[in-house]
Amino acid sequence: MSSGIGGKKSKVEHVNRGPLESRASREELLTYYREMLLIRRFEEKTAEMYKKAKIGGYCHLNLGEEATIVGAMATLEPRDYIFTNYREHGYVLARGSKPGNVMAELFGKQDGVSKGRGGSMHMFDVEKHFMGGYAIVGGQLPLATGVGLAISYRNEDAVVIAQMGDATTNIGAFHESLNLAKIWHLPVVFFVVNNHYGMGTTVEKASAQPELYRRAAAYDMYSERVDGNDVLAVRDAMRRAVRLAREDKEPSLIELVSNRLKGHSVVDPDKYRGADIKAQFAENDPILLLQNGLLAEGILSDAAIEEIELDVEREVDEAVDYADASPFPPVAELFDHIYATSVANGIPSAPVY
Amino acid sequence: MSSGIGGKKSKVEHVNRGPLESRASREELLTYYREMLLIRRFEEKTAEMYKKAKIGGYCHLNLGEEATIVGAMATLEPRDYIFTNYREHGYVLARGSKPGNVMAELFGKQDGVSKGRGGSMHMFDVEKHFMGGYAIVGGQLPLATGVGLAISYRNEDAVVIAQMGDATTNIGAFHESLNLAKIWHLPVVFFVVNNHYGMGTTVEKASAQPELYRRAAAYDMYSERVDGNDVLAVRDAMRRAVRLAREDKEPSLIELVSNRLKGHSVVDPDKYRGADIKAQFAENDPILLLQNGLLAEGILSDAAIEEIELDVEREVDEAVDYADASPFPPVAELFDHIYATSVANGIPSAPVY
Amino acid sequence: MAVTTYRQVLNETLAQEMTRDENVFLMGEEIGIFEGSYKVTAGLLDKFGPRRVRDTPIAEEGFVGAAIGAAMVGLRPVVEIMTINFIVVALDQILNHAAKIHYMFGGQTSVPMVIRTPGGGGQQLAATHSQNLEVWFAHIPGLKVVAPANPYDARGLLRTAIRDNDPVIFLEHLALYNSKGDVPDLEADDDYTIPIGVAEVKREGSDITIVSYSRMTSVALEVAEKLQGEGISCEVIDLRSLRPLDTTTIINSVKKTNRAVVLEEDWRSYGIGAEIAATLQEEAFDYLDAPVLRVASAEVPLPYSKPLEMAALAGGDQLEKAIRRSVNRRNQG
Amino acid sequence: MAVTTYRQVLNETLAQEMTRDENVFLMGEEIGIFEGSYKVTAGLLDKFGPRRVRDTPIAEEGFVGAAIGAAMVGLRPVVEIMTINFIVVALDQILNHAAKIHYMFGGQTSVPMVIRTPGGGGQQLAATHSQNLEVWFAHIPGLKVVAPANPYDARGLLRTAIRDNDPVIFLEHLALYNSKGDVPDLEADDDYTIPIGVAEVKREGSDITIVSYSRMTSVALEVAEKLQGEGISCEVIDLRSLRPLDTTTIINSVKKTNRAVVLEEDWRSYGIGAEIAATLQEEAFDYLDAPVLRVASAEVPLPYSKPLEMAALAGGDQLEKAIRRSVNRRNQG
Ligand SMILES: Cc1ncc(C[n+]2csc(CCOP(=O)(O)OP(=O)(O)O)c2C)c(N)n1
Ligand SMILES: Cc1ncc(C[n+]2csc(CCOP(=O)(O)OP(=O)(O)O)c2C)c(N)n1
Ligand SMILES: [Mg+2]
Ligand SMILES: [Mg+2]
Repeated sequence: MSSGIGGKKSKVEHVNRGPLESRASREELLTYYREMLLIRRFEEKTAEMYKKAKIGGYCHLNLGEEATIVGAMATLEPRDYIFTNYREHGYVLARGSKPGNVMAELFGKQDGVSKGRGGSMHMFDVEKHFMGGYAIVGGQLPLATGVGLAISYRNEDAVVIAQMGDATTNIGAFHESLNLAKIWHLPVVFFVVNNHYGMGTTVEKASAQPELYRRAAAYDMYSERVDGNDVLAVRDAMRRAVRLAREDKEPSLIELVSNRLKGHSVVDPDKYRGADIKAQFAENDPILLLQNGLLAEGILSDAAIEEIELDVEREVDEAVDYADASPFPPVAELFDHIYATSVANGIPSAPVY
Repeated sequence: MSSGIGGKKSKVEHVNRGPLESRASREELLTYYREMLLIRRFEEKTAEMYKKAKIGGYCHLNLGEEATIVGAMATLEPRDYIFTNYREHGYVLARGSKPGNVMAELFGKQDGVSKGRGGSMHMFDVEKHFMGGYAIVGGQLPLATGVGLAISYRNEDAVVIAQMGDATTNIGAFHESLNLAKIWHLPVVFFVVNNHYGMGTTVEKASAQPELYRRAAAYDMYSERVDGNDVLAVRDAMRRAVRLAREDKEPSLIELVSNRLKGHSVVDPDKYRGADIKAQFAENDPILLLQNGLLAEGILSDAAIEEIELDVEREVDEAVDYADASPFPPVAELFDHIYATSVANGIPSAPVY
Repeated sequence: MAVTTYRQVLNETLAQEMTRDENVFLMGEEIGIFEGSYKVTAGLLDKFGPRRVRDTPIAEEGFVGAAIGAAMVGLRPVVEIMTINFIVVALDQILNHAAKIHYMFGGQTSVPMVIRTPGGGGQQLAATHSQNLEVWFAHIPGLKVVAPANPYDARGLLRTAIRDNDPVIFLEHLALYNSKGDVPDLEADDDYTIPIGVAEVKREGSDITIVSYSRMTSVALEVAEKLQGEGISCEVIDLRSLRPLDTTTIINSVKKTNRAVVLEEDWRSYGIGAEIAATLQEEAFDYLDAPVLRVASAEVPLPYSKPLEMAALAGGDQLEKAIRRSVNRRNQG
Repeated sequence: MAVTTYRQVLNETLAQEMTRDENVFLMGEEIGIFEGSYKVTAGLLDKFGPRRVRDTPIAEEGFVGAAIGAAMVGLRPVVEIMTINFIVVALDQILNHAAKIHYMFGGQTSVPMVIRTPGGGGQQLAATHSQNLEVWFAHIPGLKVVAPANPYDARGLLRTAIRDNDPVIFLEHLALYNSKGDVPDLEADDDYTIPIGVAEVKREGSDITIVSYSRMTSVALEVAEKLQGEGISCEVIDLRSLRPLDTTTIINSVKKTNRAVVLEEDWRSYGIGAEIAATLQEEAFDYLDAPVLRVASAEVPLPYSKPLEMAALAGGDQLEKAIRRSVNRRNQG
């Protein structure tokens, strides 16, 4: 069976401005809307909790990227795998991990998705095949390639999607991973959330080829660029890519053009971007775009929106409560999980003075 | 001033089979021929010396790649710089270092170009701006980029050429270097000697895009592919690239398609390549191609060829004599050159028991 | 003298050196318009322009290698690696090129460059972002590795590092940036430098020697102060340089105090402390009244969760216990 | 028993493990059609096909990371890094992923993989191609690091490593591949394994303990044999594992002999020997009659020229001198 897409053509996908209902079912639309809103409110709450010092370390939010996340994740089966970078809270939520466990991870609690060991940048949920947030730029890409290799080795039907930021396309691991995936015909969808910035540096300043999807040419790989503020456009492009992976066993590179509404991390005052740019963000806010469409087509009423809003807020509040109630990991467990196979002299017997 | 080439178009250069004399002066042709022959005989002698155990370690020869070397090096001014990988004997010779010093390096002698410290893979000649043979695949490319940066920083007129093998295009350093060179508009010519193999692995097996010059697209960079067995085609393509670097301050990627006549290194029995392929090598031998042309056009006679041959052999024999006569570095100098600026406690005072 | 932060001193010293020598320039991620992830380079883009304050893509191997190349032809790049955790992708260039080029090519060229990078844990940055790793660099012949513990030393060592013709790894510490200390007023400054390869006795004492470096030096000084009240007199040696290592100063101190503890933030096994202990027992064997003890962090990938992180990191309490253990040995021996 | 080379044993053991477990597969540069740069994988492509003997492009970071990913979902990759010198470009994946994934994600997944790689100098491969670097790996929590010294141990440890659920760095040595030793006939083989984290007393003795690993163990044994004739009885301990380190065995030995020398091929400062010496003086302080000495290689980028290379590398002569120095201390103390 073949996806019929072929492995070579690179094209720019333009936003289809047709009616939402011609592009997705009501149920899908409502699901996407609610998931996007959940991510938005969860991340806003995360920022609030960070200010209250319930969360520490680096903390990168998905504000503005909700359509890229929800659109991408909508294409996956439970058997599929996802790898991300450190900006991953929304992916974990969209993959179905409970908001309480995600918030508990941020609080460093025992019920966190990584048992409090990982924090914001290192979430993991083995049951959901959420294969980790990774904090070394580009580091997740070889790993994702490797899961693709395992799928191919065992001749399984699953696919891997591997998320990265725009600035990540400049590091060596990107190059090596895409090359490996293509020569070995691995079912990996590499997707770039192009939010125009790697911290304060623009794509144009960092990437000699700023149309990032074109970089696939170096691997003779299928690629697309889509409007990352349009959840359906994201979903459709990712669907094509997932199908190419699943049916033709070929990798691809999908560029989702999006915006990061706030600073690089919660502590970044975002001084390097002017009011003009920020005004554009508001105009292209993916949640507002979808909400307006849903209202215009009568799929949602103001009242229904209010109801969803309250429901989502309640869910986020419950997540905070859950995280608050969860205990910290006991200090006695500090040396747990160093090794999976126990070994002689495994825990250094050094005196802890 | 502009080279008029522009930075974007990628094209395949076809071998111009017009008369040699229409493509280069007699003097140039004779120089190239002699230089190519010197590399050939030098490398054959190197293999012989290796078997006599006068040379140790890994030893990679340029047999078959003489046209790529001589064509590329013909484009440089003394102020320009060249970086190579570990297959560099020919480049050092073509850059004008004395064969005796090159052979002395192979012998590990004090008069070697690197004072015997570097050996086959790590030659250097600061006066000639031969900036080093490097033995970590891809490692030379960031360095070359850095010299390009220094040239740009000081607004100098020089260019850098950076050699690599085909298999080197698959490593991260390749990607990062080309990207840096393009965003910073550095005068660096990256050139690939595509000899079809990285040790025993074919280009097709290792590179998802086996037409390597096309990889420049990922950096929006000028690129060409040329017949690396035609010294004039090499020279002309490299000239365009050097001009682009010197005048327009733009990097480029030039692919020179060539053959490695023998094994990867002197100890490789080359079992993975069949007699058919090896027969093709003989047909496309760059020195024979040039010699035949020179004979056909009456630029050289059989007698003249014989004379050059003898002269080159004498030069190579003298190199061996020189290397033989040169002393080994004194053991007392073991700790020399650890630091350029001396420092307290700089040489560990550990007892040498 | 003025009280200044470590961050501020680095910033001023970079500016001074750039003014002094046109060949000095800065490279790194987000050091320009973003002013540095830890704001060490704040204002320098405005002052010196993008030619001399060069923002790079995320390509540590590429731009560290490029800095090496630029240094080979006489520029003096000062590279910022945002945190030491990201240096690993550039390690090949440091190990195989920066450290070897001068030697391997018979002294024909040198690599006058500085790599500045902060390390350390304690900020809840979790396992991939809380490392020290200095011992890896300290192990490499051809490198110089310094780890200043206070603003005064930071200025003196940064000057030396930038003016040195060899590759210098200049280790900062996340938890030191806001720390304050006396440094001469910029106007009154006599352009002092601090030599690489020379440790400093930061506090004299007679009962035991504490050997430390970087942030842990201040912890050592606090503990020394506290124990003074109890009649334990601690000599505190700040290594300042990890390579070359000033063995003379630590050996001489131990010949006087007859006891030593090393305090380091990194993992214990195969850490900096191992070399110190090995050297001391080798060179001052007959002077040691007790084993050289090592206080270091738990050997785990540093966890995010605050209680676990705090439990893992070495600190003053452990140092105190180790000192007591060493000093009490008096009665056993 | 059959006399077999280290290379041959590795080859056979890989084949056995691949036959035993379908999840075991090989990855690396030139391991297939080229049969491995050092021919360790000769014949395996023919036997198992390209799915299980996978040639990779030159992209160590990429394929080591890919092996980690494959291991995370249950495969058991055995990666060959052609020589240890090329592992540096993949170090980030090893440090930040292989070693941390099990811990950092709370034990949810593990990384059952082996990285085989030969190190060592003495082949005139010069500075970039003659390194050891094992101490870098030994320093990382979460890794297991072994360095077998003979064919028997190589087989036993490779089996254990492949069956282990953690990332194991399996250190070979260029100069050991042709070395021979007794191993059971393949048919008679009882599938023995050797535990990770356990050192072995390779020769008993009473006057001094020599601690070594990998190739240097055989140098130590030769020297021990020679000195026996002179009445110096050397106990030779082969560490076998560098992480975890079997401190008990070395401490117990020194409690008996009261003296120790470490022999290693790597650079001396911050090397493996530093940890051994530090541990011994800490844990066997009252038993030591002389400082633990370290015999290691000169701290230079290893030069190509044969006389310089030989002068730089540690060897039996230096070990002998160090042993004599230690033993003669008897008369001074
Ligand atoms: C190898 C490495 N270098 C630097 C960093 C520091 N860093 C973290 S995120 C980031 C920017 C990444 O930008 P991008 O890939 O566009 O992702 P975004 O944050 O915009 O989602 C940098 C430089 C890192 N984590 N890893
Ligand atoms: C990072 C790294 N990995 C592996 C090697 C071993 N190695 C040396 S040369 C080589 C093949 C390189 O092939 P190519 O780039 O095509 O150059 P060629 O030898 O054909 O000239 C390999 C794998 C190395 N030197 N560096
Ligand atoms: Mg971005
Ligand atoms: Mg090649």
